[in-house]
Amino acid sequence: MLSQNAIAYLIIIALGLPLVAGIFGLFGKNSKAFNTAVGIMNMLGAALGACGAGAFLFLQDRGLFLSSSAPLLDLARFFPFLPSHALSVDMLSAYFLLIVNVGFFLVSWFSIFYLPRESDRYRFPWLHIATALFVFGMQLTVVSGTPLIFLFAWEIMSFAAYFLVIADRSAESVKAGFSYAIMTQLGAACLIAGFALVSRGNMNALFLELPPVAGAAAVAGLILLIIGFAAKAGIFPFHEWLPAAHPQAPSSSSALMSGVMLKVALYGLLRVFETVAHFTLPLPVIFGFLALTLFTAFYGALMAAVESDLKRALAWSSVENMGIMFSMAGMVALFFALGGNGAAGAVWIALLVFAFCHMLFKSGLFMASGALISETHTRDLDLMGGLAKKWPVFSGMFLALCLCAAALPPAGTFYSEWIFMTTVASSIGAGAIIGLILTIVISVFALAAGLAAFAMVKIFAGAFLAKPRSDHAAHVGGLPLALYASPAVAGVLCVALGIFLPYFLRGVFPSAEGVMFSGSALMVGGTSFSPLTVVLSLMAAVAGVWILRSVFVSRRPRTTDTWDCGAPLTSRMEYTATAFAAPPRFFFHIFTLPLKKIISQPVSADNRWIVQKKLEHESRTIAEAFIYRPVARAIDGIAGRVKRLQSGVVQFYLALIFVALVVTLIVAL
Amino acid sequence: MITESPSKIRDFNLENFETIGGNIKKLVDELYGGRALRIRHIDAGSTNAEELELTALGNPYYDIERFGLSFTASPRHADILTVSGPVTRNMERALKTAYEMTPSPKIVVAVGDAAITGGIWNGSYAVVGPVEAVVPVDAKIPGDPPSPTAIMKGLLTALEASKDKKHA
Amino acid sequence: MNPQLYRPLVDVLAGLMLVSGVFMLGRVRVRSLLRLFAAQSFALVLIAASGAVFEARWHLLITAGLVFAIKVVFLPLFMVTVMARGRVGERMTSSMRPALSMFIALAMVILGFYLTTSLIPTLGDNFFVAAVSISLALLGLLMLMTRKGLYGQIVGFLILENGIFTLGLALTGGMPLLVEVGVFFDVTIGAILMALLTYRVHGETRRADTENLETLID
Amino acid sequence: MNMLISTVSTVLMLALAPLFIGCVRKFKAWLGNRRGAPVITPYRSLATLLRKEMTISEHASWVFRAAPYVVLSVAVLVAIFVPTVFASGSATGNLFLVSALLMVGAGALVMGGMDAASAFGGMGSSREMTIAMLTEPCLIVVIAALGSVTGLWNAGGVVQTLASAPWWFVHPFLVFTFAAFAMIVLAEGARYPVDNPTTHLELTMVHEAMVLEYSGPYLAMLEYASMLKFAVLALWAANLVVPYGILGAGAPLLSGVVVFVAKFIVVAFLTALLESMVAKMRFYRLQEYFTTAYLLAFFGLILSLIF
Repeated sequence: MLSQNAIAYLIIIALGLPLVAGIFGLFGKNSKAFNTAVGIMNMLGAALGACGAGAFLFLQDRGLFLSSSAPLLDLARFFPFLPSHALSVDMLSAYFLLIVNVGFFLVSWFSIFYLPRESDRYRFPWLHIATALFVFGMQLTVVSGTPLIFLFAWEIMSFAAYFLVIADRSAESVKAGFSYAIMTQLGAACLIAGFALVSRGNMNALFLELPPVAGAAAVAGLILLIIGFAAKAGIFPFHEWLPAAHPQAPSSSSALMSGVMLKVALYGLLRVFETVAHFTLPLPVIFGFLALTLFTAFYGALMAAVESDLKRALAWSSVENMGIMFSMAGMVALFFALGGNGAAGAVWIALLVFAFCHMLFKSGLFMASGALISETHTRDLDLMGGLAKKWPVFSGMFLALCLCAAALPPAGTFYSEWIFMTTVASSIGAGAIIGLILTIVISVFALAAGLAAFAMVKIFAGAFLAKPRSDHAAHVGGLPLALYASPAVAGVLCVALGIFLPYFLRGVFPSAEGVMFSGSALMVGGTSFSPLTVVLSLMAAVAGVWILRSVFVSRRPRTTDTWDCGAPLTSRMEYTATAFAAPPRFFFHIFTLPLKKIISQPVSADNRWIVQKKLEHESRTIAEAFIYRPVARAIDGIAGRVKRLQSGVVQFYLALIFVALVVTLIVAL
Repeated sequence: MITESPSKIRDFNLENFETIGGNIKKLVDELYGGRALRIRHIDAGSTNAEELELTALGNPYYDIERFGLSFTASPRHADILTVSGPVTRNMERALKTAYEMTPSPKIVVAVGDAAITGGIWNGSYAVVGPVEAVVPVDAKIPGDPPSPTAIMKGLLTALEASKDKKHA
Repeated sequence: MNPQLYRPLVDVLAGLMLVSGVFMLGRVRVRSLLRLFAAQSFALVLIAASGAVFEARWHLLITAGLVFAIKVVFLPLFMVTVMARGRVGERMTSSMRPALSMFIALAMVILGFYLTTSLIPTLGDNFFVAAVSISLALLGLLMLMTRKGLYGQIVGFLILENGIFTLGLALTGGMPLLVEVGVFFDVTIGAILMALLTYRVHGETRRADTENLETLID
Repeated sequence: MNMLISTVSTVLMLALAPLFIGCVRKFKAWLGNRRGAPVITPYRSLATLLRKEMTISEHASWVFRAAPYVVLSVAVLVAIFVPTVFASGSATGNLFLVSALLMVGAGALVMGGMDAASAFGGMGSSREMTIAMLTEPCLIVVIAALGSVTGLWNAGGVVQTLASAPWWFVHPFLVFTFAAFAMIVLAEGARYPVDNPTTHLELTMVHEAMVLEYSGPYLAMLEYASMLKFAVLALWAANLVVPYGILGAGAPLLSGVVVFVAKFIVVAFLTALLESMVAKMRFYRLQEYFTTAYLLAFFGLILSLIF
């Protein structure tokens, strides 16, 4: 049995090793050998951290909520103003530490093989040091025990992420980085203010020892904290930066940002909900929170379904997933408010399982799309296609990851959503009004799930199926297995997590209320079923069909053209991803706001009937059209008025100072 | 205005039609041990007169579905290809690919005089010639256009021919 | 008759009225809208009749008969006739797509129920019927607001009236007969006048659309 | 004993699915004043297809070849999980799982349809996926209503519970839920008014467009899967509306069989009647169809909760 000290050492090494690797990487220029060395060091650190966190989860404390925390390192020895528990681990932070480290392990593995293919776009020393700081910040955030350390680590993480976004220094990246920086600083400001209000100014207090949330100021602080985390997680209406910034980073860093950093934002929220607020949130706050997060889930899925840029579509899908996870957190709070502790526990577990799966499949998808893009040289799904024939293994892996993202069986995400849906649906009978709310929750959830399945099918079909839609896609080379071994492992893990979920949960949360396990079966809300049986029966059915077919038919198929009605098919006649998504774009046009413009220009001067027509298609987002623009206009207008104060007369300025002084004195005294 | 009493219209002899249909059914049962055959029609440049007659096969009056025959939308689903019209140059490739992608065993039936001989268009620069010139034909149904009963008779002949082939 | 049946029966009928009300918001053809309206009014007839049978308030039978004659038979037929005479198009114009207006109708229903919850102590058993009638009134108002065509507006007005009438039935066990007859008379005359007006407006402007009336100001 | 009956009834359902479609076609022919194909024609077409050669597009990848297996397996699993002849109260057949399986089947078929690079296939795929996406929330709300009214989350148990009490007295508002469910069944089964199963016009196709490129045994698998899915879902709907007399809910064997046969015929006739009466909806009007289904399901749930 590992002792607590050993676990602490493992985690501290995992904190430090990436920093060492990053500094080491500074001296290597764009050398492949250095990159490999840095990658191996990172993998080692991540593996140690994962071991430490995993050992803590499986061996130490067994409570579902508010488990006691174990100190990691006595920072007070070096910084006397800090409390001795400033760095500590409990169940929640160990779980997210595991997520961070597993994600980092997979990404480091991938970047050993991926980055050399992109060596003409990125400067490696820059990437290495930014990644090191980024990961250090994330790990520190997760193990911090006080608001002060938390904010410090949070800023390191945010700051480093900015440099990852602008890593290729293109104009688009700089623009995306700018909007990221603004939103993240706004969020951080909310966090600082929120923690100050909640902790009554004592930022050095341990999370566990913060005063209970009571009074208007504390509730306001809580709301500010929620806004801060929502801004980082891309919850509507603070989501606009996410689909712009995540895709701009190198794919390995996108995988870290979408797969791992968003989990840190989630961790912050859960930490505040669990440890600071003890889930006692006012009902109106919960309802508002649920409304926004559910809308985020729906809207993110919708935009993922209509977006044709591969990485942006994945980023939108992250917005959806964060909406789902945040709304699960809201449901935990709602169930506690209603007194349904068992239901709250079940949703909590669903949330944690979803978070783990999301790290796996989203980082896997980003890494796989990185490999894909490095061959096809485009992010546009409309210019891909035909790759399933060229890369059968890779496409199978991508399909498995898409299956996980679409929350279909046998992926772990399906069982997470299954626990959630069953719990919520079992609680519908609690009363008319609550039933109404829960029904809305569950149906929006289902709509988001349907849209997510649509989005994933579209992404896979656009990228891999039919004929190649561009020359690049038609002439792709082979993909080495080493390049996509890491996302493949992520996919396998995500599916395995689903199949063996009862065993996993029994190891981590043996005493969970709301979810029970017997053998290979999960039991929620009085109903049980076994993921293993589902997979086995699915496999048995496929095998049975296969055998029957082989018995009946043995002739080999004959290959011919595709049926084209006589006019030879070109790739221009196929359905592209954009065309595929036309129905949802139309059905939900009040959310997608498509702008279709047909510009016709006369070609010849003497005949105005001969025209060249051009179709322009553009999507605005509702947040931009209805929130950001009006706010910007309002600020602009106010600024215009304020400008009049700048009259240039010194006496006027002095008068202003005088007035300010008098007002301050009146207020202060 | 109807100038001829309905009973004198040539193809109004339903008993005859039913016998033929019944024979087809019997023959198919005998030949293939109980099959439902699907027909894919290809208009290779006809005047649409044949198409009208073929469409009539599906109406409540003739109703070929009761003999286990049906029309289908893709040559990949088809057992019988019916081709009408002199094969125009534009449709030559279409006819060939359709023939190619129809899974065997398959029967090709040329429907109408134009499909059999090229009709009055034979020799035109826009026409390749009769269907035979492009794909192998198993049966020919003369008439411009052939009546539904004649078409059914032609199908029967085609099936009998393939029966003979099988026995030979 | 089993008196225990009364309450579930009335509730089910009220539920049917509510659902038909929501679906009316999604109709685009006048005839199918009127069919739904007739069905809704028929449910109202049944509510009144069951009140008469179960609770032995026989004057409600007269009310039921009146509702049947006027709302189920006469008004729909009358409007269809006027429409056919005036050759007004079947399709009504609305400022919203059918699917969207059905969802907004759903929101109205939720609002109606929410508003009624504050009255639970006074309503008791009647809660559901009261909530349905308030929701129906809201739906009628919504229809009046969103429909541009006059037929849609007439039906909106009638839905509103159905809601209020249901409320009266549920809460007071039916108003005095005289009042009811008077109300019916008013409603009937109102609807007839509006339908005739539509006919005239259409004759003048070739469209059964209130938008054109805006230009009549000066 | 129950295990045996359950197995036998599943096999029976697998065997009878083409007959069901044959009956629907026959009734439809009668209603259209035709004599129509014999009811065993679907078996014959399947047999014909199984014995035929297979031609495959040169652009198709492994996805095209894998799709029929997944689609058929999913249909078979749904047939096992869903109570048609026999209602088993065991833990299999979780309702949410059935809904997810239907989505898996739709996804697999959609990918197979896209893969041959035909414009028709892409069109059908896009439409089918949209339908699957819009069906999902309606189905989930229907499931929530059934589950929260009976307190059970497996398909067989729900039917058993409904059979043990006169539901139209206990939960009269489930009528809306059932109406919504019927609309979902029509959409999932690719029938009127969502899809036209007998169309020859590519532009109006949904399901047919996706299978245009399949031939021979693969086509047989897909057609059988589609028949099976519709037959199973339709009979499930019948068992929800009239749960009485189903095997496994206390009914004797003989009466159970009689009731099943009656349901089989009545549902087939009702489907044919509906298809003869309504027109197919324009694809872009389907949002109204699904909004209606959703609202019906929603009202069914909420109103059943109030009582």
